[in-house]
Amino acid sequence: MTGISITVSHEKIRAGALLDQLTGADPECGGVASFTGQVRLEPGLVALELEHYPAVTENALQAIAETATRQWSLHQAVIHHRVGRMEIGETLVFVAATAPHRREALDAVGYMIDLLKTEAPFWKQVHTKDGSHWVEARDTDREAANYWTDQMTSEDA
Amino acid sequence: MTGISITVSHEKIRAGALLDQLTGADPECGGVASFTGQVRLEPGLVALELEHYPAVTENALQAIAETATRQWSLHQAVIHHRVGRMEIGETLVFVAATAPHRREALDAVGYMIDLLKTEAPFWKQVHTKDGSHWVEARDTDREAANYWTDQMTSEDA
Amino acid sequence: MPITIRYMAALRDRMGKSEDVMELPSGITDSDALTAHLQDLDPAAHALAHPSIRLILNDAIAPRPSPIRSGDTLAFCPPFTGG
Amino acid sequence: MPITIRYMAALRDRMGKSEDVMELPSGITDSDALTAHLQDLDPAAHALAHPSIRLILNDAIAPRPSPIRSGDTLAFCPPFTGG
Repeated sequence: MTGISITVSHEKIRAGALLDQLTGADPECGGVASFTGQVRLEPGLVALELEHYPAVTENALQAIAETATRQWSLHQAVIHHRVGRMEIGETLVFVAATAPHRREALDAVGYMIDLLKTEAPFWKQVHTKDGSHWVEARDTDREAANYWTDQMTSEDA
Repeated sequence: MTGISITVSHEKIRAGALLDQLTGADPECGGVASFTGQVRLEPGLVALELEHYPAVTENALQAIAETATRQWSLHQAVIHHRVGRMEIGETLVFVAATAPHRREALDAVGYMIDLLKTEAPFWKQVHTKDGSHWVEARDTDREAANYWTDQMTSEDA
Repeated sequence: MPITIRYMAALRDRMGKSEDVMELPSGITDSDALTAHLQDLDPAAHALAHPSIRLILNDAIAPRPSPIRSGDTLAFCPPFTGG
Repeated sequence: MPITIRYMAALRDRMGKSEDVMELPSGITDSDALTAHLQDLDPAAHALAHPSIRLILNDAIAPRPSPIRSGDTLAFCPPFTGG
């Protein structure tokens, strides 16, 4: 039983309910790993607004989940990303993986969250009391994504 | 806001509800990572039975969570372990961490699940139709735990 | 057939518009040539030439430069910042 | 005062009992000496001497050997297999 579930939506993400759909569902899976990203309090931040590129974003997430599924022999891979406006503390993204063993599930989740930050077309805008600005890409995010792709390339070699 | 929550109980673990207690609760936390371990189908397995050493087990889990909290600047660390008899697909353990950044939360969860397997007094018995046997400790689990302790030692040096 | 050019996120603010629809000028066959042409029309378009800018061509992420032809939709994208 | 000795998990099956309560014999001051003494009483106790066996002494995980005295509770533990 393997499957990939990709969702990009304006609806609020219910992380616990998504996790519960994965636990206990597959008797061959020993482990379910998840990462939930939420809007963090930052000086002046009133809300975040996420924009995406319909169809292209979903396809990019699908490709990331497929690579993770192959690389770590996942049974289930889930990427659920919210778009539109959200407030501090609200869930922005939920990533999860089920696998027979814990290390595979945890690595796959790390890979998917790192890759989606730099390889899926989302743009993040910060709204403050005094106006709005677009979030700049961070070198640390590129390095995190490169860590995985370098590792995969060297394994293939 | 930091906290450690340790539970060892015969009650069923509700992973989604535990995750929901952590998401959105702390505006300074960007990420919540979790690992849910469940009873995996294995040839002949009818049920698992987990035994622990009251007080000592809880103290060992507390020490693991405290080390993780210091090492990765966690805001919340949760270890919830079930004991007694459980069936295939039921949740055996739930580990979660919240941190300002994703890598810290994910690494802390990996550390806590790896360490609790070898450093907290639990013993796992497999019940089959034909009888019962104790699960033997695995070299791979010891290596996983050593990976973290070696890394911490070299950072301290 | 026209070509549709989209400016995403911060590039939309920079260009002051989300989209241009124009006839593809003769002799322009790839995205680099188109970028240079857009700079001739509007100096603000030099932002499109920045090495960090990525392309989405007809609903797929595409390398730079990519060949283009009439009927295409080409989106200029600032670095992605999701998650 | 007696000493309480506990045999956990697979060691309980091996020893055929979960606990021994005995007066600490004179001259026995640490867990290694106690383990040797238990082997004199019952050859099955040689399993307690295996390098993988860990100790819990009075509600704390303890190194091997650990000093022991009357009134202590000492548990012999097979390698832990939780999670």
